[in-house]
Amino acid sequence: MNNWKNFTKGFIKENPVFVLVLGMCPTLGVTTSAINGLGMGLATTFVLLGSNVVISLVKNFIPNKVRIPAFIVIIASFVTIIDLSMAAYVPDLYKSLGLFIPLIVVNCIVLGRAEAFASKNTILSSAIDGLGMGLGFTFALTLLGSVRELLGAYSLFGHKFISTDGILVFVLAPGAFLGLAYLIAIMKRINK
Amino acid sequence: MDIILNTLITLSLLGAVLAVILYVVAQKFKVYEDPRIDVVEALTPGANCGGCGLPGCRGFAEACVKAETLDGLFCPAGGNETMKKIAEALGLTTVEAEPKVAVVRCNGTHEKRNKTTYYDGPSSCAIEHSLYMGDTDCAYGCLGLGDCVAKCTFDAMYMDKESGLPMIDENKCTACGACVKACPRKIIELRNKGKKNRRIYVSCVNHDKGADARRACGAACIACNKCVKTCPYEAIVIENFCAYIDFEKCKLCRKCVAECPTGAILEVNFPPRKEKVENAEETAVS
Amino acid sequence: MLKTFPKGGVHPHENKFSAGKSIETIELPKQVSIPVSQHLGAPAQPVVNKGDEVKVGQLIAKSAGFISANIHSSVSGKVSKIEKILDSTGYKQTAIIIDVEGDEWLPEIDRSTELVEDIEKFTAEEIRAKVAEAGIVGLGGATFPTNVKISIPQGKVCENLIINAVECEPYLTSDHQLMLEKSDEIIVGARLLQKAAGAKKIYIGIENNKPDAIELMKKKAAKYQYIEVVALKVKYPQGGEKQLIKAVVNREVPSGGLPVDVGCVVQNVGTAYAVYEAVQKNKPLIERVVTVTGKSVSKPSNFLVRIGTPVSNLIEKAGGLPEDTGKIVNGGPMMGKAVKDLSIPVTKGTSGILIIKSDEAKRPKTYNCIRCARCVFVCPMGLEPYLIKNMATVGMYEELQNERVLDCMECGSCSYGCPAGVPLLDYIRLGKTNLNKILRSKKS
Amino acid sequence: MAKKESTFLNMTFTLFVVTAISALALASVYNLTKEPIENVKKQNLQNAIGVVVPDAKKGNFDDFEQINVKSSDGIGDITMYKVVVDNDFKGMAVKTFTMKGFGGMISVMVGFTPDGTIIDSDVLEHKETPGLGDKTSKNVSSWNEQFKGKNPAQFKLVVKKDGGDVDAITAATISSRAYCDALKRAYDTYMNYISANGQNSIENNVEPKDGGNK
Amino acid sequence: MAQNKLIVSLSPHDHAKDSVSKIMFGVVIAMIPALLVSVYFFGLDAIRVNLIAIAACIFFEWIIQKFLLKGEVTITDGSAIVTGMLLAFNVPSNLPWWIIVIGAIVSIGVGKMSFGGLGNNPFNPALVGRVFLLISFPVQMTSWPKVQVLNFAMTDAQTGATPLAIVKEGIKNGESFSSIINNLPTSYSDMFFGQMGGSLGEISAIALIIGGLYMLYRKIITWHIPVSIIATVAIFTGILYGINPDKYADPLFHLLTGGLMLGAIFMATDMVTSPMTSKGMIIYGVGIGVITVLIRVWGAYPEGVSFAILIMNAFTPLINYYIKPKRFGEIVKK
Amino acid sequence: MEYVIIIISAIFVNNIVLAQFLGICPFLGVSNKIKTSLGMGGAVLFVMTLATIVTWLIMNYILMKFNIVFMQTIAYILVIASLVQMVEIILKKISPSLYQALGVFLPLITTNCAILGVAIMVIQKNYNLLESVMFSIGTALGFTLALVILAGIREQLEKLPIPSGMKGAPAALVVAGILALAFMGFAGLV
Ligand SMILES: Cc1cc2nc3c(=O)[nH]c(=O)nc-3n(C[C@H](O)[C@H](O)[C@H](O)COP(=O)(O)O)c2cc1C
Ligand SMILES: Cc1cc2nc3c(=O)[nH]c(=O)nc-3n(C[C@H](O)[C@H](O)[C@H](O)COP(=O)(O)O)c2cc1C
Ligand SMILES: Cc1cc2nc3c(=O)[nH]c(=O)nc-3n(C[C@H](O)[C@H](O)[C@H](O)COP(=O)(O)O)c2cc1C
Ligand SMILES: Cc1cc2nc3c(=O)[nH]c(=O)nc-3n(C[C@H](O)[C@H](O)[C@H](O)CO)c2cc1C
Ligand code: SF4
Ligand code: SF4
Ligand code: SF4
Ligand code: SF4
Ligand code: FES
Repeated sequence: MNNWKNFTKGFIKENPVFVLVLGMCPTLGVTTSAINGLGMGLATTFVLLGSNVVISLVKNFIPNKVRIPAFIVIIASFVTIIDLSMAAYVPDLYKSLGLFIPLIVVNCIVLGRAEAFASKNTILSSAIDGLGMGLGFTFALTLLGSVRELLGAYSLFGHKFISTDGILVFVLAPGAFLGLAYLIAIMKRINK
Repeated sequence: MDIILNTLITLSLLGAVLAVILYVVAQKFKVYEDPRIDVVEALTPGANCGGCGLPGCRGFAEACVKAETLDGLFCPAGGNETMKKIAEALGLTTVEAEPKVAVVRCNGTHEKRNKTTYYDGPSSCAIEHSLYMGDTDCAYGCLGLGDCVAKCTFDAMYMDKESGLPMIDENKCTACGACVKACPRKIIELRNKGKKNRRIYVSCVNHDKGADARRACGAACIACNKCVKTCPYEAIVIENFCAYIDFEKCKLCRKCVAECPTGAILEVNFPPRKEKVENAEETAVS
Repeated sequence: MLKTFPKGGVHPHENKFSAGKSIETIELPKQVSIPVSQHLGAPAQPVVNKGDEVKVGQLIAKSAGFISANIHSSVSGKVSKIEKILDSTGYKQTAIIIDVEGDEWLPEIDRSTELVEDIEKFTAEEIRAKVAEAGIVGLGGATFPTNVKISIPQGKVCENLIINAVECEPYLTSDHQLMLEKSDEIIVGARLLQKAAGAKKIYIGIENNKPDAIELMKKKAAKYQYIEVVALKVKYPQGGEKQLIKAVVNREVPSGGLPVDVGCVVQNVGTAYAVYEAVQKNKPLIERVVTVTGKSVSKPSNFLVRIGTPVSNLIEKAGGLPEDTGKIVNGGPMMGKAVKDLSIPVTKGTSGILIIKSDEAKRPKTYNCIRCARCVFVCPMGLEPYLIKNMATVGMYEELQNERVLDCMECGSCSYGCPAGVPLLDYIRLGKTNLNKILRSKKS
Repeated sequence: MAKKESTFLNMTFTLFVVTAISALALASVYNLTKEPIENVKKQNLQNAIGVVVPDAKKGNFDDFEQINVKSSDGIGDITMYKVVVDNDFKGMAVKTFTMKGFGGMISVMVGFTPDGTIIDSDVLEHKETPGLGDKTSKNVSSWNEQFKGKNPAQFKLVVKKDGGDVDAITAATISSRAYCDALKRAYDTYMNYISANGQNSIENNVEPKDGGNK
Repeated sequence: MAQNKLIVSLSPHDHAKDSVSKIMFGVVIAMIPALLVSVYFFGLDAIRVNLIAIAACIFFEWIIQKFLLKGEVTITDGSAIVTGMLLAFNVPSNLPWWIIVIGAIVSIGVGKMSFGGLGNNPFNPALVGRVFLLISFPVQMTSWPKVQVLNFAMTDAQTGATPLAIVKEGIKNGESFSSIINNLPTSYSDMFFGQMGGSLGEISAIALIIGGLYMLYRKIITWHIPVSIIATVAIFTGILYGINPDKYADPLFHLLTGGLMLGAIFMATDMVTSPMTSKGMIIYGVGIGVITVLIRVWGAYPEGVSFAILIMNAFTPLINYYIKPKRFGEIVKK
Repeated sequence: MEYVIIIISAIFVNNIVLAQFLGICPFLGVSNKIKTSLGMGGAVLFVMTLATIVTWLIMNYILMKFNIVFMQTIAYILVIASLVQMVEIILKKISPSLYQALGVFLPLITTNCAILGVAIMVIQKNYNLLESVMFSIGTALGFTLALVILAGIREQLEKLPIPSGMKGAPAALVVAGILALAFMGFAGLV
């Protein structure tokens, strides 16, 4: 089914991180552990889903010329909502994601999807698209987070496998770049 | 309640002020630009992500408007759909002309053409061509180092180990012409794909006199004129000791193919030749 | 301190096996093939037809344009055909093929060996006309029509005539031997050139590996105070025109410019000798000295050869083709051109035939460039060969103009020294060719 | 349905509506989350205090008096929380800092008994390297246990390498030194405070026992 | 006519008899004095580390070329040996084997083969591996065994700090340089010959200089890079020492300690990652010198040569972009 | 001196791209050519400074006043988006040459995390206006430095036969990773 295709394309074929190479900052910045990656991914998914739905809902009421500012306001609202809610209900995660939550607003994927998809499609398919893309993003972040946590701390989702310190680089900045580089290279091969 | 009011007022005011300033500035500092840029920009996702390698969506739009083809321009945020729309808007959808396909006009396989020297240099036809006539005695034929294959971005070409000649996968070839430009010997030609994908062409481009050509290569066109005489549609001409079939005139009757003493004329995708020759002829004539 | 050019250069093994071998005249072949394009510029127009009888020195093809040269028959006999034959360019070119019958010279040619020193009987104008008539082209390798070179354009002056007796190519000894045997004639030829070009001074640049020639030329030049023999440090490519000018008079020909821009004209010793013969003896350019050499050649020699003689004859004379032949080069090892087979004729530009053993003929294995910068240090033109190669490989031809690829004189020093065995010059040529194509299409 | 046209009025109107709605939505979410966020903050602080003065967990955060002072060396501000549970003074939690960490500032919470003995201490915020400097934190290693029950009057808050009593973290001497520096600052500030206000300033403040702010 | 076909190629038809492997093995020979000194002071451990590093580098290069890139295998060119040896030279002699192997994977896999192998890598592979290890395993990478002359028993040696680290700590704690240096057990001549703590290949200035002279003689390197690095460090630290001899170490100390000589002679000169013109090389060398001193004097790390070289490696393409050789016949605009 | 420290720290020690992970998309996207990367750097420097000033003022004189700090994200993004557009329009008119050099990169900047990130960071760090300006200048310079270095390396790699799987983003990321490693050497400089 078309909806199914729409939904799955975000995982491998059009994965925002591995294939489109967009939204790099959170991808690199928060993935020191698998759980952080997952959290960030879900937060982004929420914004994507919300803004996609709302935008496809109101798309006909918005004159073309103020389209972009209106979209930005809508997206920013969702971002603020998730920002406040996370601060209130998952304070630990909120702390470790830090600056990157408000920065969802400038994540190219969000605005890109709003423009390219939601502003032209029905609510249902926009929702599916947002969810698919968001989960694809989440998948990528969790994968990278897992790899970095595994190598950098010998643990996964907080479970430690070897009690010594890991290869520290992987929880530091260089490890993020290197980890992502090789994940993208591997994905490229898989896609072929 | 205070908060709600404050929020509302601040945000609306901020929006209003910014809008007014922008409006005024925009009016004051107007510059003429190709209106199509706006059209294309509206089609882009407006994400300004730089994923296309150009400075922002507008930069991308400008590039699209300026460019003659959309080759190499791709918006990762918008994807294929966006690109299709842009192409439509700019009228760049290739007018579906007679479909064409690349054809290698050399049949000098290793078997038919002896190597007389050993070329010791970079694997580049262009470089070998600049050095000398090549490692066979034919100064016109394929050098077999695959400059054309390297330039094909559609994976539609490969070098055939057996014959030493490049092969074209007609299903993948988009007739982009990259290989035509790459070949220093001007061997490759874009020809009409033909009815039912059937094509007939002279697979040789040599300009030597018949005897010399024959000495160099067993599959050469020796300009014997037989095909010219046979062709009922005057589709074949001989220039510089080499026959050429005009694909606009050729009606695919296959007569010339049988006539050629060296087998220099190739037919592609025809059913095996038996009595059917007669049939084909009839259909062609009628 | 010996003079030399300051930047770059290499010092390959000299291997001058044929040094000191006196010039032998080779017997006439049965048939000669004389290509109509043996020079830079437009091919000459044949003026004989199949079946015509010709004499030695008779004009058989006429200069066709400003930059072009006359071509004369080097033998007497009958024109058997005019057709395309393989020559040293590696492609087939039109040539006039003459069956040799006897050795009958045109009567106006003075065949005596008597030295004619008097140059006063000719004006500069007349010298240039005679040089043009005799079809003389540069024998140093570029085969540029000499009369054009010594016609100094309006607004330019030629102060110095530099005689290029450097012979920096390894193996080759033809210029060296010519100097030893024809020093007086060369001096006269140089003075004729000087007069034609209006130069004040003559320098004769000779590399220090030819001490006998330096001494002899110094002796012969002693009576003219305007002739100076300059001994140069041995370094390839000192014979390159721009390098020689830099080494001798310390002037730098500007990029894209000509030697006249810095008041110089450079001529090869062989050219000087040919000019002497043309002017004083009415003898057109129909023969030249060719070195035949190689590590396994049994008799490395210097031959005086008629133009159009097949190379195979020369090799036969030098002891036959060795068993282990891998490559045959028309010219020296650095700039010469490998030939496809032995049927090609000797032309005006053939300075030597080098036979390379098969174990040395293969190029070294190519690795990735290791960015050792040797090519950059070695390039006498101050280019970055590795960069040009990389750009040419990915097709950035237009950008190559900024890298000054057109300044490359194809000396091959870069390829010679590259430890990774990268065939730099092959790619540089590719870049040059394509850039020139682009520039040309832009112009039109 | 046809798309709205881009007239000036339409544009302004739409934008206004969009901003208004989003402002409303945001303000209400803000109001909704305001309480929880405040609570989370308080809870966090109380938890942090609880780590260094374990009794604090039992108490009510609003009972803890917050004292803001300049640090002993005057380079920054230090906050002290007087932990009072059931009107008993249980200890002083001092939020101190150092600028000498490998990654700059380290914020440390340390609890003192009235005589200045360290009850316990932990890192609140740091930018030290994971695997090295972050071993100063309790949830990473037990390194800072060594300060438990030590009185800086006798226990020299300097790493052994520099002649003190503190075992440094392997390959993270810088962080160890910094941690000591933070503790020292807290101790000095606390002592200054006591000497300025008298020993009974602590007892005194326990007074409101009867005042009973239940 | 000979039986075989004639070979045809473009000019030149002669080639200097130099090759990549000759250059690489030249470097290996030049490293032998330093290797001998390290064996003298660190015992068989030095050999152990070298063998593991070299073997691992060659092995990973082979694996990657054969199975991942599916291309030609060029392990015989010797560059992997150089990388392995230099990686070994840059680590303490008591490093556990598995850390060395990780270093080799990173050097070859990340630093070199990711870009297509010899010649394409923008960064010095051995240093990529070294810095990766330094940051990943700071504890192991900074526990230097004390030198013991000709101690071949493979026992755990005592560990101690390098002179650079001691001086840096001391100065940070307010001691004056002269008092620290006087308390050091190592004299300047010890440092010169190599009797001090440090990575196994960096300790002996004299052995490294001998190797450098050999490479200069063989024309494997030119003088520009080593000289400009050493001169810059000497001048910069000289100025600082002149300003305040208590707070800053003297130039000689800086030159003899740490990896400066190793870096200047063997690592900064890696032709693949250094500029292509003499002017560029000098800029590069000065850059390395300045950054080294900045890190040594004001940074958190006691040693900065590796970082400095990597950072200047990053600038190399820019240097090559802006600094061109002197073109012949360049028309100088007035 | 304090300001110098802020700048140095922002360029080398806490480089926005290599240590803070902001502005990675343009870092990867616009680093194909040295020339373009310089233009982008210039544009970022200009906009970042301007945006920081404006948002700082808005924060301190509006949002804080009215106690609606939670509106930060939405207010900032609006301001930045309009600011960028305004600068672009003005530049196009006033100085077409400057526009050609810098202006074409302006739209890219709206969605550059670095701009919004810096605007938020200066508030978190409690910088005063001047410190904020210094910080944004330093950050932008750091961004430019990283961008130009990467562009240099990519221009070099572009001409070399690197493995096809590594072409493009992976190679750029590996380079960025090694650069980040190298820049760790600056730790503790200030
Ligand atoms: C790399 C190089 C090396 C050359 N070596 C010589 C040489 O050794 N002797 C020589 O006469 N000409 C040599 N030439 C040719 C000279 O540049 C120049 O063309 C010649 O001296 C001009 O004299 P001509 O016109 O009389 O031949 C060399 C050219 C190049 C590019
Ligand atoms: C198109 C062209 C025009 C030339 N015009 C002149 C000229 O006017 N005067 C001159 O002295 N040489 C002229 N030359 C000759 C060159 O200066 C040079 O001698 C020749 O290319 C051979 O030099 P080489 O053997 O060093 O390559 C010309 C060459 C070319 C290709
Ligand atoms: C990537 C990296 C991060 C480091 N982080 C810290 C740190 O957070 N705290 C610390 O004290 N030392 C840290 N260091 C180590 C210091 O640079 C220094 O080597 C060490 O503090 C010296 O202490 P030692 O005497 O205990 O070996 C780090 C080293 C590296 C390589
Ligand atoms: C003078 C010289 C120095 C070298 N230094 C290094 C080095 O520091 N690190 C390294 O991995 N390889 C070094 N090599 C080897 C080689 O260049 C290196 O493996 C390439 O960088 C890999 O592409 C050196 C080679 C030479 C000739
Ligand atoms: S290069 Fe273009 S025309 Fe040639 S084979 Fe490939 S697709 Fe066809
Ligand atoms: S067709 Fe042309 S380009 Fe292709 S291999 Fe043959 S000579 Fe080379
Ligand atoms: S000489 Fe060869 S290996 Fe050295 S830089 Fe030039 S091309 Fe590269
Ligand atoms: S680039 Fe040209 S001029 Fe320079 S060394 Fe190579 S061949 Fe000679
Ligand atoms: S996500 Fe930060 S710039 Fe794209």
